[in-house]
Amino acid sequence: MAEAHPVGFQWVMEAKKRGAKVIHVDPRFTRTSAMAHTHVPIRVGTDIAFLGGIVNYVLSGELDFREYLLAYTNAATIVSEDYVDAEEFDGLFSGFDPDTRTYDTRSWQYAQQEHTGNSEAGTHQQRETASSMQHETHGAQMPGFPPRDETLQHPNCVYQILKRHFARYTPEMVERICGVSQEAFLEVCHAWTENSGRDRTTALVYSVGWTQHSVGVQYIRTGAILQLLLGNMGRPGGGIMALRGHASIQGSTDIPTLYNLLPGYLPMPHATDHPDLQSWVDKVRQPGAKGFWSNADAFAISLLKSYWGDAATAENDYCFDYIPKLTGDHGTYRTVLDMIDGKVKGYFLLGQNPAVGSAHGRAQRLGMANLDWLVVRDLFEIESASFWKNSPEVETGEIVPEECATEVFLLPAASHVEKEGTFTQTQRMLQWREKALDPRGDCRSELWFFYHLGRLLRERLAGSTEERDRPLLDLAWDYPVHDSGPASGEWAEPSAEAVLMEINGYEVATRRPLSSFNEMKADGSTVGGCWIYTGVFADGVNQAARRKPGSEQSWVAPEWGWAWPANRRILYNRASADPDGKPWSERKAYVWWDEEAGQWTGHDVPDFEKTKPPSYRAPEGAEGVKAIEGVDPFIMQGDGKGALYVPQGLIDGPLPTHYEPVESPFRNALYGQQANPTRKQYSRDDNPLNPSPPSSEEAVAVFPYIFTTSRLTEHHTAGGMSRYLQYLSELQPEMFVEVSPELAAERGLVNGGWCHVVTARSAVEGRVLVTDRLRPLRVEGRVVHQVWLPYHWGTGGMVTGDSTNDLFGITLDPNVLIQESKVGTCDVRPGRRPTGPALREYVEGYVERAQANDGAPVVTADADAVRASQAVADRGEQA
Amino acid sequence: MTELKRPEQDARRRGRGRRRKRDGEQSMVPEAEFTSYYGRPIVKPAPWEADIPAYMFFGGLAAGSSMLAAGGDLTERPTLRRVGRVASLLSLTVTLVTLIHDLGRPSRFLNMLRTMKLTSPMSVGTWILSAYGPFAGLAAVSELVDMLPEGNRRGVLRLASALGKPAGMVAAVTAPPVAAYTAVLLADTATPSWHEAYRELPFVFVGSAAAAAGGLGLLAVPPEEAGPARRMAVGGAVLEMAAEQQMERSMGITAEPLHQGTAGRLMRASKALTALGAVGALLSGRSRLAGIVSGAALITGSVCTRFGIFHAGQESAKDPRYTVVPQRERLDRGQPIRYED
Amino acid sequence: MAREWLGWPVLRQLTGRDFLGRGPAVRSANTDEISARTETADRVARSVCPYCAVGCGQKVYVKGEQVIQIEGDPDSPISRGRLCPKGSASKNLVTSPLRQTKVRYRRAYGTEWEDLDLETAMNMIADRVVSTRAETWQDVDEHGRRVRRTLGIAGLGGATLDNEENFLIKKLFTAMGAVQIENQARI
Amino acid sequence: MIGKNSLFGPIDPAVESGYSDPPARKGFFTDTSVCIGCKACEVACKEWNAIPDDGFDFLGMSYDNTGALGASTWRHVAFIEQPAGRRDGGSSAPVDLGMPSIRTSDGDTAAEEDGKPDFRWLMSSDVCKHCTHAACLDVCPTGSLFRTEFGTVVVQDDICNGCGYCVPACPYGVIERRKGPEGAKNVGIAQKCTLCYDRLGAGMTPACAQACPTESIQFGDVDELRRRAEERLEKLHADGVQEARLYGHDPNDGVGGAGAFFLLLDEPEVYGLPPDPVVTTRDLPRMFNRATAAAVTLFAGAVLSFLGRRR
Repeated sequence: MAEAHPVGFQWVMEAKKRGAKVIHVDPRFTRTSAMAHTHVPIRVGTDIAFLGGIVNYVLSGELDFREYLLAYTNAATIVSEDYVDAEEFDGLFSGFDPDTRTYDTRSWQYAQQEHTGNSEAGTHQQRETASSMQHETHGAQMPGFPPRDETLQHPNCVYQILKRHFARYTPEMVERICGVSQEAFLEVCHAWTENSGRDRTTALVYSVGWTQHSVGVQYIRTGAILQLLLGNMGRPGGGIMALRGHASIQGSTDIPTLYNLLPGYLPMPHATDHPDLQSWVDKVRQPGAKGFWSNADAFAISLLKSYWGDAATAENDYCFDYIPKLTGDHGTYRTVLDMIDGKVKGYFLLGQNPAVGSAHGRAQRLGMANLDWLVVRDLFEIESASFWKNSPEVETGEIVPEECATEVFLLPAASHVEKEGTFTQTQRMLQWREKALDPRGDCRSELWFFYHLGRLLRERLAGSTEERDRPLLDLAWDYPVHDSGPASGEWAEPSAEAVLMEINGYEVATRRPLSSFNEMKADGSTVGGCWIYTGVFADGVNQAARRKPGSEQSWVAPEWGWAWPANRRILYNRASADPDGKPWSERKAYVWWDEEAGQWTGHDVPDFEKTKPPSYRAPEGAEGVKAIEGVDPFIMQGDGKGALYVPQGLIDGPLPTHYEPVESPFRNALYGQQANPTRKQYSRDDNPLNPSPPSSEEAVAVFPYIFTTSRLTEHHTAGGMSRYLQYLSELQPEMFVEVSPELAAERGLVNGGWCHVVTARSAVEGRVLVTDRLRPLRVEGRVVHQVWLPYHWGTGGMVTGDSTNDLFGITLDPNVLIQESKVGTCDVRPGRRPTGPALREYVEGYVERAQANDGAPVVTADADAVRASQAVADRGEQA
Repeated sequence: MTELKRPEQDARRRGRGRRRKRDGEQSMVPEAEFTSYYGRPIVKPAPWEADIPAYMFFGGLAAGSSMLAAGGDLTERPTLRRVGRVASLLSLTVTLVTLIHDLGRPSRFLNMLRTMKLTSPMSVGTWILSAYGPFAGLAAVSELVDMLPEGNRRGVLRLASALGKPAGMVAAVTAPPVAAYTAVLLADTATPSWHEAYRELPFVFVGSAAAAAGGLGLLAVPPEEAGPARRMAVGGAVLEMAAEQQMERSMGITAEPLHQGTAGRLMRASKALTALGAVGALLSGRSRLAGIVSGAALITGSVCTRFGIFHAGQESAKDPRYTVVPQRERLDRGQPIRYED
Repeated sequence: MAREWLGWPVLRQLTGRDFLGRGPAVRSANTDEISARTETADRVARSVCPYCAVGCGQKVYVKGEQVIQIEGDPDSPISRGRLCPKGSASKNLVTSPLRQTKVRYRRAYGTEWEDLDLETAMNMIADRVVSTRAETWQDVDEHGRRVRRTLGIAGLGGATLDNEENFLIKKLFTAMGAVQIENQARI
Repeated sequence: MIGKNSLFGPIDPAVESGYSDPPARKGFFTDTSVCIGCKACEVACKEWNAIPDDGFDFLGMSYDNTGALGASTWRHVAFIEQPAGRRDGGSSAPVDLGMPSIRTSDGDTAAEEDGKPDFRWLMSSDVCKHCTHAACLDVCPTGSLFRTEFGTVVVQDDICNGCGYCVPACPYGVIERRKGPEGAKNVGIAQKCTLCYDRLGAGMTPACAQACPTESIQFGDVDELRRRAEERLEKLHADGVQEARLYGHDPNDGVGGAGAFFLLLDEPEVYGLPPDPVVTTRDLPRMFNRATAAAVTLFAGAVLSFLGRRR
């Protein structure tokens, strides 16, 4: 956190000053570790084993926050009798289909609700469309009142399942898998549990390297289980904090430029599942479920109205048919492979530099070299714009400028001070930026670019009678423009505030801005581009532009910017009060029920219906918002409870299970199943994987070391905003590789000298930094070396160097299709790498020795276990 | 490929400093343990190059020459007077050139006269030079005027000629500070081997100045007029060598750089040449050749002294050892430098 | 001339309280005029740091239509006026001479960049979108499902784009029938 | 005119320099125990003062690639890695797992007999000390370096002629003459931290302190900062951080106390700071005395040379 979010880290230092204990779990000793009381080095890719160990510590010692657990989580909920845990099936849950490598999830459901699960075909489709991402606001949508056993004794209640599932995650096992001493591990256990309960809360903070694993979602799930067990969710000083790495990356998922989502986490319709508006909306709001998703029709129709305005009517399903439909995986990595295969013709890069920033840089660049046209919009001439004349592949001869047909348009972009608009920061807070001055020369905002591109497209198609052009021609695209700006007349800059107003939503008839998503209607009378952002323009005021000094308001600072939803700063904060609505303790009072006033009140906007008392119980047959009871804080979940066990929405299992990284020198100590069996894998010759057990020892030994990557404080991701600046470049001027003194001795590496790191994809070189901040770990009884690399360099900028992301292949988490780019195996050699065509020969030599192209099996669990797991699904079919 | 310092080896370079016993010379103090930041210097060496030691040499030469000239004038040694005056003017010119050339902004040379700072040896020296220079110059000019045919000495030239003697006297009186202040210039720094030499360095420098000027007299003046030059040379050489010996004893560890590398070679050359020159001067008698050789040796010896001390200081600044060890030792003795009322 | 003479620091040393010439006596006229450049800024914009997602407040000072300073906004309850090295380098980012300010065009098989007028570039891009879209349009997929889309046009956006920009991008891509729009958020 | 403590000892430097009724002395207290090594101070300083880059050199010194304070680095963050490392014997056998307060799997606790972490990564943002007795200022022959009304020491770029004398005079190696291509900003002129003299005049905080995320760099009245430093030291000592110590805060020390002082976690030289710095001009009177004696000796010697028999 001190490395990548130094200013956020001031609050950790503040807490430390007040006596908080700071624990840092990280493979290497970073600037954060330097400030922590305890640094726990861990083998990369073993976090589930580590956190699972703590879960086991809590459960076996009955250290959970029982009152919270019973009232607010699904601990008491009873799961289907058909469910079989990964403990039984060698690392597979019940219902596994080895052909599609997906699960039939019907056995995972709550008792008597098996029908709400997916067949394996459904789960396969879910994986292709990364549908778990909808759960950013969603939660599972299942019938609201599953059977419960409040004594937690039922063998199939979630609590007992959890207990059994994590029983083998003992301190000894943690030590064996993670390389963390039992003593260190127990220190973390003690600290976490002792600092949780009525009077105290513990915060779990992760940076999004956690997501870049083939089991990334389950990492976070394990954290969530722990925080729910200890009663740390929805409470001040608690929670799980994702420290995201880009100014508006939260905003980029809320109002997504993602293939599988529409604004507000509405799913992009799928050709099979969502042939019409009704089926689409019903899929979002499971009939019978509790919670606010029951209003999904209003959210969806308001969005369609914001897209197609007057053309969207009840008669034409509000132009639902205009939305293109998904049929599978259309994610960025699939798309890049399709580029290599010649299926994609045109590509827009908008402030993004995949040539350096995405996994498997070579594939990225070869893909771009096979386009018809490429539009790059950036502040600088980044590597993704100049790949055709200056890239590793030009050196190796794989890209020859005279033979590369890609037309490239490099359009200069406006910087953050040269345009107005909102960023959504990592706590879901929107902050408006005032424009300071006009951009220079041809620099323009994306708003300008897309507004005018849309205008030009509509002009060109104006007379078209093609049915396919209707969505463009009917598009609501008449935004007001500024009088002044970088250009005027027909090329003027559109008003970002007008767009924000459309995002907020308004009444069609009066154009009155909506104040809350509760005002949205499903009858076409309201427009609203992103329902969760409704309220940002409440009362016609740009609430994101509020800047009441922090020193002049409460510590929650509700009048600075605006946080979705409804300016709530802590989600699910109903849980900060006990079931009766009283604060758990004075010290941790946040939101509570005021009996006299008959409403919820507190420091924050209550994340609960304001006047629904704690004593409210749903009438028989209630659904939707009415079904949320006074003790259901998790109002977006179908049962109103925090999910320790997740029956729906996850591809790889209802509970987190330790799998080894896809590239690992170690056999999974817990199960026969080596790595995530449901991971998204693209097995092609241009995407070879380093071998892992159970492949032959000789093959695995070709890449004996583990490497991981992360950021440096002094640079920003792919370097497009840092390598071009003198003041940042001088602080970290060269690509380097951190190695332990032991590895340096083993491989003959010299501090300040050169070395190179090799995988089946490429070899990258850097200067050697020998440091005790990396130490060999003892795992499974043998010593393993980990090396660390920053990934900021490329061929452009004031300081240049090899790109670390060239080392990674493409393997994705099945839930959200994010790549595993935080862990891999490698070889490390002294000296510089070969150059020119010799580089490819060199890497191919490694591929051959490691038999990396031979497609090692993904399903490595015991064959009987695989059959037994599949049999559960078959039983379900027959039933 | 150079091996850069390994953090854990060098962040705390606790351990024995590098052995520096080249050419069989023993360090004067035992090697001390010390810690540094990757072996990097703490204080910065002066951004000066050959200009400054050259300046110090020529300043000393000018000062000594002016005194020889004045003495020659008073004792009717015209060649000695002439050589002294001309040499002082030439030296003075070189000092000015070196001084200006050494500046980062030569065009702002005159800012030197903007203030009169008693705390700044350079400012004080500038004013001393300002006092000395015109008179030394005038004396030399009068000498040149005197070389003109009688008929051409008119007006201002005649005045210059007439002022030669008094100007030469003033120059001789203001000359010693010119020779001495450069020692303070070096000593008034945090450069270990300069600062620690502050007690004796002025004597080394005036000795060196006398030796050089005397040497020049031996070299350029016929033996019959060179007696005072010889005595000045020998006296200067003896003073320089004695003061230098004493200086090294009082400098502690910071004397080491005087024995190492370029500085060591220069200082050894300086000692040899100065001793040789002094002995030669004593024995030269009426031999012109012996006078020339001895004089040249003394002049070269003086040059070596200036450059040697200059380099020793620069080297002492570049090695943290000479900054850390003396300070650490006084701390460890419980005797940090503290103000006591 | 007289005034210059009277301003001679040596005189001031001798006549004032600064005999050693350390303070007032040696100040230059320029020094007496020094003030913070932000004092004379034409305007200050309240902004937000463009690097990580902490969302630190920034104040952007503009003078003569140039950014003359960017620094932390002490009013922000998030950052309290502080910035990390990247945030502190924001002025370097926006005023860098390396910034691209002109459209560059590389034609197919070209070996060098060429210049292009912005409007021309916009029109060329629009033409390419129209034709690629027409060429790659699918009303139904290979299984006969209605998809009405193109898989010939893709996009990848950084996560430093504004919400408003993302909204227009997604809206236009959706209307174009292009589904392969992605973001750093998946990387 | 010349006070008793003009060259050494506690004084109020602004008053001593001839300001009547100056504002309170301003300075920095840099608490390295909370420095996270982010280098925001280095960048904020450069942005505000428009300092050129200091070269793009990988130094292999942990995360320090700017090396030291200099003409184009007015804030410098030092990084010191202190492992217990391979203790006696220096074997390269598999070493302990943990870094701070972590034991090895084998239960080897030798690394931390005193219960202290066996590995530290120290970071410290260094800066000009703005000495009470500033050698750079005192040796400056042009009056370019001067004492401001805030008690700080600043170079006047329009006066400095680049004589370079201040460079070796500084006991901390702070000030430096800027090298660089002819015509670049302030090339040939001595450069160092001004404690943002221009910002102070406008009532603003110096750029580095303004940016510092963790309040490692604190700006304020020197008296107040000294008090805060003492409090912080007591707190750390109470928390068992016995190695904490203040550096440069004592008005009786060799430079009369620094306007910018530090809380360190190890000996000063570990951070590249001199352990017991002294302003060189403390000895100046003695130096001039010796020089006078030498000059008299020279004069006397010259006179003597002309006495005696003529030959």
